[in-house]
Amino acid sequence: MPYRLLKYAFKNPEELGDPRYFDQPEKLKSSYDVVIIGGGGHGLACAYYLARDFGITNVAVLEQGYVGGGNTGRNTTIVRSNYLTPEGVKFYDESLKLYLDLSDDLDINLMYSTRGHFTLAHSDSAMRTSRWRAETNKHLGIDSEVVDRQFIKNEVPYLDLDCGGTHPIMGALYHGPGAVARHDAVAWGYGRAANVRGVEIHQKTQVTGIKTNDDGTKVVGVETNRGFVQAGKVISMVAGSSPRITSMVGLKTPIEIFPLQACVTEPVKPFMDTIIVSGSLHCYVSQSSRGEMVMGASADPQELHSTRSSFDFVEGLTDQMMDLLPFTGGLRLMRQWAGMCDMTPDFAPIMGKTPIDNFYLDGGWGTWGFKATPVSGKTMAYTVANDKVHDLIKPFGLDRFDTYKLVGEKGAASVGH
Amino acid sequence: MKVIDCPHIGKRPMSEFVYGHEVREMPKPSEASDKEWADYVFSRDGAPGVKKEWWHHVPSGIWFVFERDTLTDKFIRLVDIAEVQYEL
Amino acid sequence: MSYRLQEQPFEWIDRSKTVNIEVEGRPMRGFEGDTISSTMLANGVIHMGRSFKYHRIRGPFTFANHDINALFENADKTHVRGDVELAEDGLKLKGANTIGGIAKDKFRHLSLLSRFLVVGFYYKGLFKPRFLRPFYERIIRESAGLGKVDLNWRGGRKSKRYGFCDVLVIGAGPAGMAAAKAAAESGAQVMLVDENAQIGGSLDYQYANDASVADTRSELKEAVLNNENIEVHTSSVAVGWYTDNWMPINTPNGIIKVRAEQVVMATGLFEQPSIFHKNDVPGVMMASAAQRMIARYAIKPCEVAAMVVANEDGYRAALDLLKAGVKINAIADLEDHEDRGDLAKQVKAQGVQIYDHHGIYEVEGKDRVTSATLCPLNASGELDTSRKTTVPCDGVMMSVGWAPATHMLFQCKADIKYDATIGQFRAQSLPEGMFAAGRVNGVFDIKDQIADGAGAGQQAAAAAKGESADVQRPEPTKVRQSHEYPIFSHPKAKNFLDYDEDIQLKDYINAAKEGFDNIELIKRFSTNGMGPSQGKHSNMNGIRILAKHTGKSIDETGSTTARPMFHPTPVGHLGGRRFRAERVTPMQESHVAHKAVFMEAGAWLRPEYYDTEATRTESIHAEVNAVRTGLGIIDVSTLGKIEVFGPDAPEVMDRICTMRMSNMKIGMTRYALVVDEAGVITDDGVVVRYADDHFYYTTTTGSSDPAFRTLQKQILEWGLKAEAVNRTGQLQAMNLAGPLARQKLAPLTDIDLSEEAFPYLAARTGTMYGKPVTLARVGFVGELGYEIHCLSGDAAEIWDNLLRDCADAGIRPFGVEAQRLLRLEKGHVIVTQDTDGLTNPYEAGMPWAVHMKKDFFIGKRSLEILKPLQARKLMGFMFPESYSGGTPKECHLLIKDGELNGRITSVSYSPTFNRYLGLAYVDDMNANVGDAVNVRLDDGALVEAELVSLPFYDPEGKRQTCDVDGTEEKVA
Amino acid sequence: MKNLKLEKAQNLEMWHVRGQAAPAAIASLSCGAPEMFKINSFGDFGFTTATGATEFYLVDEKDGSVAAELKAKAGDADTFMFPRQDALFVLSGEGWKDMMLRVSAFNFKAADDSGYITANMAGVSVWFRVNSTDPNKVLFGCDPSYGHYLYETLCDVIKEVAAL
Repeated sequence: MPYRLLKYAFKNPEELGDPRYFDQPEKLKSSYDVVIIGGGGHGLACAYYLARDFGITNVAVLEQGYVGGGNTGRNTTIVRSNYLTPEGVKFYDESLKLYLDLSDDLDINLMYSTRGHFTLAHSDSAMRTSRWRAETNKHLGIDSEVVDRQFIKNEVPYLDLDCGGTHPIMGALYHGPGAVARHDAVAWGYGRAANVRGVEIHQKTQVTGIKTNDDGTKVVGVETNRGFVQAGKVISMVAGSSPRITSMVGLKTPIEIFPLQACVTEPVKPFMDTIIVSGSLHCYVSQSSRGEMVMGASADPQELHSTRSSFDFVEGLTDQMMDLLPFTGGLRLMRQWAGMCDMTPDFAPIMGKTPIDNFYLDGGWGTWGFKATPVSGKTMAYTVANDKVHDLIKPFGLDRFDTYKLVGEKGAASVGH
Repeated sequence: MKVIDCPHIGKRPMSEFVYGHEVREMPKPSEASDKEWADYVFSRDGAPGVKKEWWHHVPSGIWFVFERDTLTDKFIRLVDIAEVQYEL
Repeated sequence: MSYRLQEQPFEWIDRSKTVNIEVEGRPMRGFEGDTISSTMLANGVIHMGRSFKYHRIRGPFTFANHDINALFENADKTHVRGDVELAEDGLKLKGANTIGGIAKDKFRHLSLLSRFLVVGFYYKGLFKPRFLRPFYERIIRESAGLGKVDLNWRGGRKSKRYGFCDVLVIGAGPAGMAAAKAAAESGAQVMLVDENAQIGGSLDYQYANDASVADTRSELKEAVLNNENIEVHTSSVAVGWYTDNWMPINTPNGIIKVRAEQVVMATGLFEQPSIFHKNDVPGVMMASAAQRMIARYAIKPCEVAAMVVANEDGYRAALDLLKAGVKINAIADLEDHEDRGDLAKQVKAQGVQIYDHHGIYEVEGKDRVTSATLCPLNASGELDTSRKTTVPCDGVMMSVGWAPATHMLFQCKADIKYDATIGQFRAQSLPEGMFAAGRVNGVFDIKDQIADGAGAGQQAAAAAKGESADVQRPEPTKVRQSHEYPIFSHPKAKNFLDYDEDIQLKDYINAAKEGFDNIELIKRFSTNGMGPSQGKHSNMNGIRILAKHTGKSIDETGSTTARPMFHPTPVGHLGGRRFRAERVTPMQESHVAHKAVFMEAGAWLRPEYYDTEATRTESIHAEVNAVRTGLGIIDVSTLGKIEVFGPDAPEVMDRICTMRMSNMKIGMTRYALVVDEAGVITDDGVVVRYADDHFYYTTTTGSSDPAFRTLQKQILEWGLKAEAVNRTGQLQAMNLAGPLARQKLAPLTDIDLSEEAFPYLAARTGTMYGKPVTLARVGFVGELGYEIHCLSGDAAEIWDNLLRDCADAGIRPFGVEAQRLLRLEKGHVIVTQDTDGLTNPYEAGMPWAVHMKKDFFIGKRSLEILKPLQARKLMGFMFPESYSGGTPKECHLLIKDGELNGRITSVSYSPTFNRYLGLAYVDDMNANVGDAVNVRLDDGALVEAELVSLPFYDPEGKRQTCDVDGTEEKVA
Repeated sequence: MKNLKLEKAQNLEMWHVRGQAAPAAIASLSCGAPEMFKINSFGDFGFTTATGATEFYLVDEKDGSVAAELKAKAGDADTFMFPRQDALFVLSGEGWKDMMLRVSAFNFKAADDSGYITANMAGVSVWFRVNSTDPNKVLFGCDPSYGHYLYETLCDVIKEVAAL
């Protein structure tokens, strides 16, 4: 029996919760060096790296709901780096590398499980996009290749390659290092590690306004439902709420919000050891550590600031899923939910400095926010600490749209997961 | 499934529609600076609120413009096309 | 000892029909109408399964599908819920999540280790030291999940249908039946849905022996079952509430997607357990579970019972038990039985020992409960263990309170608050179109429940007609029905909050202590309510425990979001029948006859090539040669075909395309390129000008519908006097191409094909075989050719006639692959293959297509910005004729000094030039024709190719204009 | 839902009439001017309807007399008569509206039988016109390229429904 569990077994109940994962500080201080808006994976990671790497601990993370309650708790839990553009590949591969050691860094089992990731191609144009990604990945040292039907048959024998008769599978982009992790634990791990280093995490604290100097060129503090807080620097790391926050400083961005829905089946004995995504059918499936099949599809077509569920999402997904994996017809959907997907025109995030001094932005994460949690925290901490944009995120500046220097991640325009 | 109440064809489920995005007034190209034009092309006021949007009813082939609250998903009113027309 | 009681007044079993099933190898006999669990109980078997985490033996608990103690599986069914699924004759089942069966499960001693398996143990341990992590991961994964999945299951899909009604009533208990009856009698079209096999609800198992409701019951049932305005669906579950009263009902034979004008939620309650030591031992169950066993399946729950109660319902259950011949050794009333009304007096009168202000502290028993120990409650609501009373019993019934089935009320955003008077959440206000009635609405007296239902039914029926009915609804009860805190700690723990997830009281409290003291976080960390019953028997107690621990009120503590599905719903029902709308052209039979191999292009099915030669490549090359040297014909009916007409038609075309269109001469064609507002290429095609005010515009296959929609919207937005008609499927098209085209076509049409009368890039209308056609000389494949456009009804005939009448010229149908090769030899771009999400016309080598002198076209202002920023260009390349290395493929990268320097977009082996040629983006504006580029192949090898000018084939375009009378003349 | 029959409609021709002068031409027809999305019926299945200010559909019986009349009346440039080649079907039988519940979200039972109904059926955009004399017969049409798929699919659904 692992030593650690013994330690917990004989701990007397009173000592439990010392230290707590997250303290519940009674009051907000009147000012902080840094205020991070958003207590999800990105916000807590940034607080952790600010404290660990730059010794900046006079930091408050303000979360309107509960820690990890936003998109951090609602995503595909997939981690991968087989992106299309060199800028995307370098950024997400750094994230994947950070993930590999994160359970040890944060002393919490993230159940990071390398499974192999298939992006199925159901047409010759999808095969071309797969080869484009594979060639770029290989050039940048990423384990990623185009595989044929036989390879898929061997790895995933229960997959119907003819897909019920329409859109047969022609091949796939296979990415060995593709992994899944327990999403909640990432937020809790970062939260505790930041909390222990003196960062204050305030839940049920909503930012209702951002105060700037007279000519609106510099941020000075934030209004919350618990009063005003002065801040040397303010970072917006709120994904689905990004437009609401940026509009508080009069900053227009290309971010638009679309609901992204997902669902799980009842937990069954694990049998699927890989991650399956279909670009053409716009759906994904993997089996969680609890045994549930976690499934989802592309974002809803119209803008909506809500996490309401819809039935046509379930109908479309289950219809496609039974073509891919016929036996899932016998499983039962137990629960469905939704996150708020902050999409950008070039499917790449918006990070770094903004035209307003001391106001930094980390948003536009579309369907790829969870994958970027460690590297986004790290690079944003560096950028905020030094007021200098980290090299890895230079291509993702807000100003890229002014000069039409979009990132080519949109490629052949089908959203990946 | 959201229901949209339309003239002539009555209440229809949203699955019969294609979302045509927000109605956005185009600035005069000749008078817009590069930055202003890029702002028109890419920037969106993404915050929740009431917006005029294009909705295409596929089976009957008709374009409608509705005002919709993007927070509550409530269709507030049908907008006359003339209200969103503009000269170059 | 026979476990079957004598016939019950409203039992669900048909004693004339026996049913034989086998559970874990043991044959069991039941009746038709028995469920798997009731059949097992009738055969004296109480062990229904093993629990998820500690593999503890489990028996019946809610008997209402609010727990998964009884979970079975067999070869073709996963997660069979024994309490509610019928025992079909011949059914063979075994317990889920066991190794070696329920009785001898290999993990049955796991609960001894429960000390070490603290809450969230898998977060705290099992990942260090690192080298053991894969081993630990396997342990976690193997212990995860419940049922096994049969990967060969092909049970298939169940068709769905739509349903419409004025009033949808969920729940056919007293309130639900009354609501349906009242609504129907007010003229509404009603649908009544209940998850149980029969209607009646609590009337038939809590009031089975209550004579005072006998008449009301039969009157309600008779009204509901015989009123043709009421469509009744039993064994049917409302999956969830979705926007605008869109409620899918999962019936045994498929889902009905109901659009209801008005909904009445009469969904009743889930009974909640008391928490005490070993409250999960078989024999410990909800009082309502015992009543269901007796009333529905005539099963005697036990011989000798003890009870813990906190409401009148407890005594109603006690009377039912006594009537069924069960001896009750003790009833612990958490408060004072004097306040429980007449029923308590009747129970006492039968000599039952009632202990006021007492709770159950613990029970004993391993395979089944053997005794229960009661203790008095002290001032602070804890049990005083210094004064114990232990009574022997083989059954413990709990009736300490309820949680309302408010899932769908939460989903429709009702304003729900905790009503401390009753002790349950209740809707304070309801959105339009939604009503609540009966016990979910806090109305408990049975007559009031019926009146509440009738009132709601009338109001709903009126609202469905747009009117309102001023109806007097009964007040919610003033008597508390659910105890504030029926939860008692114990030094030896094994006091379960969530039976699905095996969560003990201390696990939950420790989770709060560790910092997860917020209702959403404590759910995720402890997993309370995350199992298959989704918290139906554990969420309410979880909120009570957290509220007490944090010193907050129930409302301040809040509850987790109630998400669909109300019960887990089969994917085969949700997916329904397969509808894959497919488009085919009229020439489909002919393609099949000519051995076409098909590919999918969006919704269309198109011949990729015709399998006439030994291999695919040889067939394609044969088709290419036919077009180059003789005569070929391709079906291009999938192209988008849009007619634009009206006084402002020329202005519309000028604004949509990058090049000027308004100066086209009538009877001519022109290549059209379309970009979006950001200057990115979205589509291209050919435009024919029929008249001053009439254009005919063909688009790529993939974008026919979006292109038409956008064009329509732009015309509206600009307020121009022009109209567009989408004729994509109404017209068909075929391209007759090759040196013999003119010679063979001339006699078949009344159109003068002479070069003077019908020059290259012109278009003429006329007839072929007496059918109206438009002929257009387009240059896509680089040969003399005529694209023939005709009515859909005439296309097959024209196609077949051409194949017949040109047979002597060796005409050969050619497919998409050959066309791609032919157009590549001419250096033509295919949008979405040679262009990507960012490509603008300059990068794609088409500056000539952008007429900046026009005062406006979509994307113009962006192209002015993009032009100077160009950093890559699309160029032609060729491999040496002698090349024999690996195959270059589309999307292979160009590499220069080890750096990315470009990408191949199209490449093929050209039979015309006997070498590989293609198009590629070169990320170097100084690259010129004649330079060498390195292509990295699949295996990483770098091979050289040479940049050449475009087009490769017939640069002067002679082939498309000269009238070659069939002589073998190939232009290299 | 027994005795449901699906046949391909014969000898009907269809026109899509557009243009600034179209309203006048249509109004001058002897069968009168149609209202928006309403069936102005003549003959067994023949009808005209309006789906826009300058957009009309005409389905004519086999003799094509109404179409000829319209061509004569239209005459000048500002009216465009495009022949339509829709795949046309007739579904007949008492339970046709119940069968429709399996393939379309449109509530046919609540609809006014004199309407020109446009809805999605089995994934395809389809228009419907209930027979003016026999409510148990409906004519419907779709883009010809979907005709094969729609016919096969509906035959399947009718077989399944008949078995209920």
